[in-house]
Amino acid sequence: MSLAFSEMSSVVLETPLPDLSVLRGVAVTALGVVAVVTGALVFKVDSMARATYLLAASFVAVGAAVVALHLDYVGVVVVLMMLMEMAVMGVFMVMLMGMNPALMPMSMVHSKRRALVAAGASFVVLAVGILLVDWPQRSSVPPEGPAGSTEGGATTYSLGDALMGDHMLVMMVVSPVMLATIVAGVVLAQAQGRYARLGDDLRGTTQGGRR
Amino acid sequence: MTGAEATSGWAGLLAVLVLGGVGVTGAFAVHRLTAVAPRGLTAWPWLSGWHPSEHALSRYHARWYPVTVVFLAFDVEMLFMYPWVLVVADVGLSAVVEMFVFLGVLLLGVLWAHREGAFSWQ
Amino acid sequence: MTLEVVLVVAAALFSVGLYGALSQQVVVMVMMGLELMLNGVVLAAAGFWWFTAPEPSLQVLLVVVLAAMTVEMAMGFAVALLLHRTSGADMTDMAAELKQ
Amino acid sequence: MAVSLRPLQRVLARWAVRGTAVLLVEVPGGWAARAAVERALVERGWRAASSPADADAVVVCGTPGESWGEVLERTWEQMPGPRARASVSAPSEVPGALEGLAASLLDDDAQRADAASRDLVPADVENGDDMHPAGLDLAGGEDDLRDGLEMDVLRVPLGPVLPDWPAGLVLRTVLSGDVVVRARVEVLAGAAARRDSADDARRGDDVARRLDAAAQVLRLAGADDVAARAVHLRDAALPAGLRSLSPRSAPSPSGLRSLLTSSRGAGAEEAHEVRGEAARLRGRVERSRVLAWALREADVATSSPTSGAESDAAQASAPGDLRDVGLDARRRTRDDVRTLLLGLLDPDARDDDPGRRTRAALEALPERLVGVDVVTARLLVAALDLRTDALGDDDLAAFAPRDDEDEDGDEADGGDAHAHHHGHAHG
Amino acid sequence: MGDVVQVAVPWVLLAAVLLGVAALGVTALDGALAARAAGRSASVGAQHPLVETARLLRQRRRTTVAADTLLRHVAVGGFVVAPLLMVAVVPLGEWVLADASVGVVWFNAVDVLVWVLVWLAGWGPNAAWSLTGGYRFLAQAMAYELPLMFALTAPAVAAGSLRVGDVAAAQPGLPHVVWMPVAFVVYCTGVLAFSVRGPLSPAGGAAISGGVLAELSGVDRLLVLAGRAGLLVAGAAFAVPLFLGGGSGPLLPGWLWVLVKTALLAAALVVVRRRLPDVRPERFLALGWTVLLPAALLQLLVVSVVVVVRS
Repeated sequence: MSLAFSEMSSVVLETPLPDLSVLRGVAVTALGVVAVVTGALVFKVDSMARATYLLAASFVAVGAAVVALHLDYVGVVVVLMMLMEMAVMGVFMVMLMGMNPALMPMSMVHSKRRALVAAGASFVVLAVGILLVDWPQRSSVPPEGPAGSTEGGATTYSLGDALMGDHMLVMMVVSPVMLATIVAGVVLAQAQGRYARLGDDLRGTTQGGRR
Repeated sequence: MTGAEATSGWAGLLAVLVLGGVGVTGAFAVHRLTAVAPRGLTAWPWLSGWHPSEHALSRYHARWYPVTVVFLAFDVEMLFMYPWVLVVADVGLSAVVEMFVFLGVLLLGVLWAHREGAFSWQ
Repeated sequence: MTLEVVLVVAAALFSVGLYGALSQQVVVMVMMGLELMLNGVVLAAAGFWWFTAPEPSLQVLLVVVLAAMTVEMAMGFAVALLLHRTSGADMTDMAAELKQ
Repeated sequence: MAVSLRPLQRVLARWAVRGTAVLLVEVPGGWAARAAVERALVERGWRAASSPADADAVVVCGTPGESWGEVLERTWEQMPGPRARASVSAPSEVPGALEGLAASLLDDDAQRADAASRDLVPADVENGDDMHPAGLDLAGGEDDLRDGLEMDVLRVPLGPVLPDWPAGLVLRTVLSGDVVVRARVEVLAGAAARRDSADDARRGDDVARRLDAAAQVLRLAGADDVAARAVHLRDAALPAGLRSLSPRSAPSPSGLRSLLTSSRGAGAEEAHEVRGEAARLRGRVERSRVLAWALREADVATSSPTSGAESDAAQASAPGDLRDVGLDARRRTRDDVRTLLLGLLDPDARDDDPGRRTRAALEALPERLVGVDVVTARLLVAALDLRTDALGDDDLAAFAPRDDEDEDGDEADGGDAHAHHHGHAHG
Repeated sequence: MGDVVQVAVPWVLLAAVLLGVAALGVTALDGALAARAAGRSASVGAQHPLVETARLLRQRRRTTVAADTLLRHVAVGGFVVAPLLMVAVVPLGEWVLADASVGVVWFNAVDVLVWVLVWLAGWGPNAAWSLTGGYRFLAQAMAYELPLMFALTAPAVAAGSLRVGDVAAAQPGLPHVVWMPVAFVVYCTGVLAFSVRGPLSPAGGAAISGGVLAELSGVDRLLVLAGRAGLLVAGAAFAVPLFLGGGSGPLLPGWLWVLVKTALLAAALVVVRRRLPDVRPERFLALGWTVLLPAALLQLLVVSVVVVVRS
């Protein structure tokens, strides 16, 4: 099953209708199905650790599918970020469960039937919408990177160029958001900050002066 | 490189996965032949010779949870760092300034978190 | 192999996430449902990128969605920890003090 | 099919026995035997195992009392594959015992018969129900003494079957995460032969005992090469009576080769050379900044993260909030492990009554370990050089193992966790 | 140096054999050093990997009561696959198994996979010591991962590409290690840390009696021990195209240079590892975030300024 990743982009140029090579098509569908199945199992399995790592498997499958859709960098970075987040989520899943996590059957659901109906309805609506709408054809062509760069390299280059060029606002917005996340996260997560030891009146004299 | 001949990079990785799987099952098969007994033993976990009084799998108090929040926030930086790597030479100084402003802001957050004691065990 | 197939798979992923988010009581499990929904969005966006608009701006959107997933997770953990510390609550409906 | 494998399995057995892993179990009074077994392992190219799963053989050093039965039996059951056991009460028995182990491990047919005869699942595993899977209950939750998160605590007993651990000491710790929340000390006594070994302890091997403790600390801290040097010094410092190993002793690093193979007992000149080497090793440990930094203690979260001690102001946190306990415990252990280690390596330190010192240290241990993480706790216990074989009968009675495996073993130590700490909170 | 050629799939077997031989070599060197320190002859110590393999092949497998065997199998198997996935993107001279355009990001993804594997190996056996080993490794990982990522990015910036072949080719005369020493040191710290042994790795420390290894025996233990030796070798192998100029060098052909440089770096890492005591995660956490991270960022700043000035 060789995914023709470094395909000649010129082949795509002439045919306006973008054709995903047969192998990539099979890969995307197969990986998509794997992602859906592991995603569904997440809420059925009873051990917290297994639920977390099934979700991780689902993300890895989606990452691989994105790579198969010629988005090399974004696919691999989905795998990278999600493996890290699932490792951390595994720790928090286990810590923040009300009772002992690993061996208790997890029947902590309410209104299961209603949720099922709602999810099913949303799927049907989406699927019908997808099939009925005739999606626009490709308006532009995959980006051409600097000389000699592979097709995946060109795509990533265009992303970098956009981030530094006309989409600089994204970077400008994300950095304060990240700072806010760090500050808010640490404030909420920690029991007490650095002023706790100074006592309520912040002079540290009320508590027997063990300076 | 015409499409046909250049088997894509990812086929190599898939082959590695398959080979890894074959290797591991091979090791287990060889072990069944060479071990003193093919079937594995089930034993109580080792607690210096005493019987365990409860299951080890529990809500383990990972005392470094504030670091995870700082780590996840700083990790988003990596998302933007990798594409930036490709364009630094062409876009020039403005790219460097922009990225390192982003990094400086985040490093500020890290130093503040360090002052708050986020990096020592709660 | 057309855009519709990718979108249907993404829709399926989205609805599985929706089911998880709606049916689960535990705060952390609801977060996993949200992550799955965003997972579906990532797959759909990748499909759009290849089939209709292979421009960089859609890739930037994908990266922003990834950043959003990470921030959502970090803040979700922090809030869940706060809930757990203050009232030992880990169920969504226990955290209802703000309501009268 | 199996027949054709027989030669291959026999070759494998011969190769396997050359790297046997031996789990050493030291009983109070068996120190000399353990030191001798460790030396014999080095000579044969064997190694000390870190856990029963890693072990091919278990050697009990000294003569265990009756309280050791359950522990030794369970360790024997937990050893997986080809297994052999031996017990050694004096250094002279060591070569014979190891030969016996080697022969038993090499006997492929006997090992396969033993393996076939064992039941696959331990007998006392009930199927249990959801609340008690496999007959074990689930870990209970407890408010944490440092950051107030209610998390499960695990009751983890440390010792007696634990590498690099004082003989017979059992520290019943309660861990929240990997920080000790409560601890209770017990000592499993050796058999009656304990009396004469105490005389040996006082007579001449004090330097060797302290070097051995230093080697344990260094091994636990991961500085294996320095630990190997300390072990060599220990063997050189052993008085002649305890060093009667088979003449075929392996060559040791050049510095001490002449010492080890010399037949003379621990003459004055030889003891002097050991002191010189010990002083040089002490200098090396003292100068190593990485070791100093690794052994130092991190500050507890809420004190300002500056490394200096002077900025740790009084804790004004809510009463009953035990952060100060954790902080105090950590500050006390901050330089303790390193200063104790340097004390152990000091050749001319005198230790007149190890029994009384050990008893005092054991009584202070539970309170001292509260709020300290389990790795630091093990480093501290090794650095204290606890001589359980020097304890008198009344001491052993004080630390007798409690039979009632009740929910919270240390009721007698003054109430449940909070009351225990209230009494202790800082005035 | 010409562009890197993508080789056909069967060459994966050669990569696996080379990795296995290198892992055996690294363990033999470690055994020899341990033997010499303990006073035994180094040649006896060097046979340690073969003797240990024979011992573990003969030892019976063991699992614990109420263990999560599925997760444990995934962890044990994964330990062997992870180094292979890392080595797949490393060019051997002009041949590479997986010529991925984002090879550096792929290496990063696999070394995060090691987190998952160690935590699963700790969670699987339902035993206190294994669990403690798994959690302490994650605490350690929070400290070494970000500096490692920035250390990986520095050579990529100099080469202006994330493709490992390009980075190797972008060091005509001057290998990156010469003008990126801090990034190289931070990278080697990361390799020592994710090779689950030695100073920076509490998952297998002696103080928690083997940590994640405490309950493993037989072939499971063999695979985990082989995997972690493989991780050290794969880490060293990936440093060659990034920092040590890939296959370039006088006299010897490209592929031989890669093997020689990998062997030398792996040997150096083993020697350094034996000299350092175990560093506890709570001590390394503050160091990682306040010393390694700013150092890696400064190095990155210097490199990017040089790249901008040069272009």
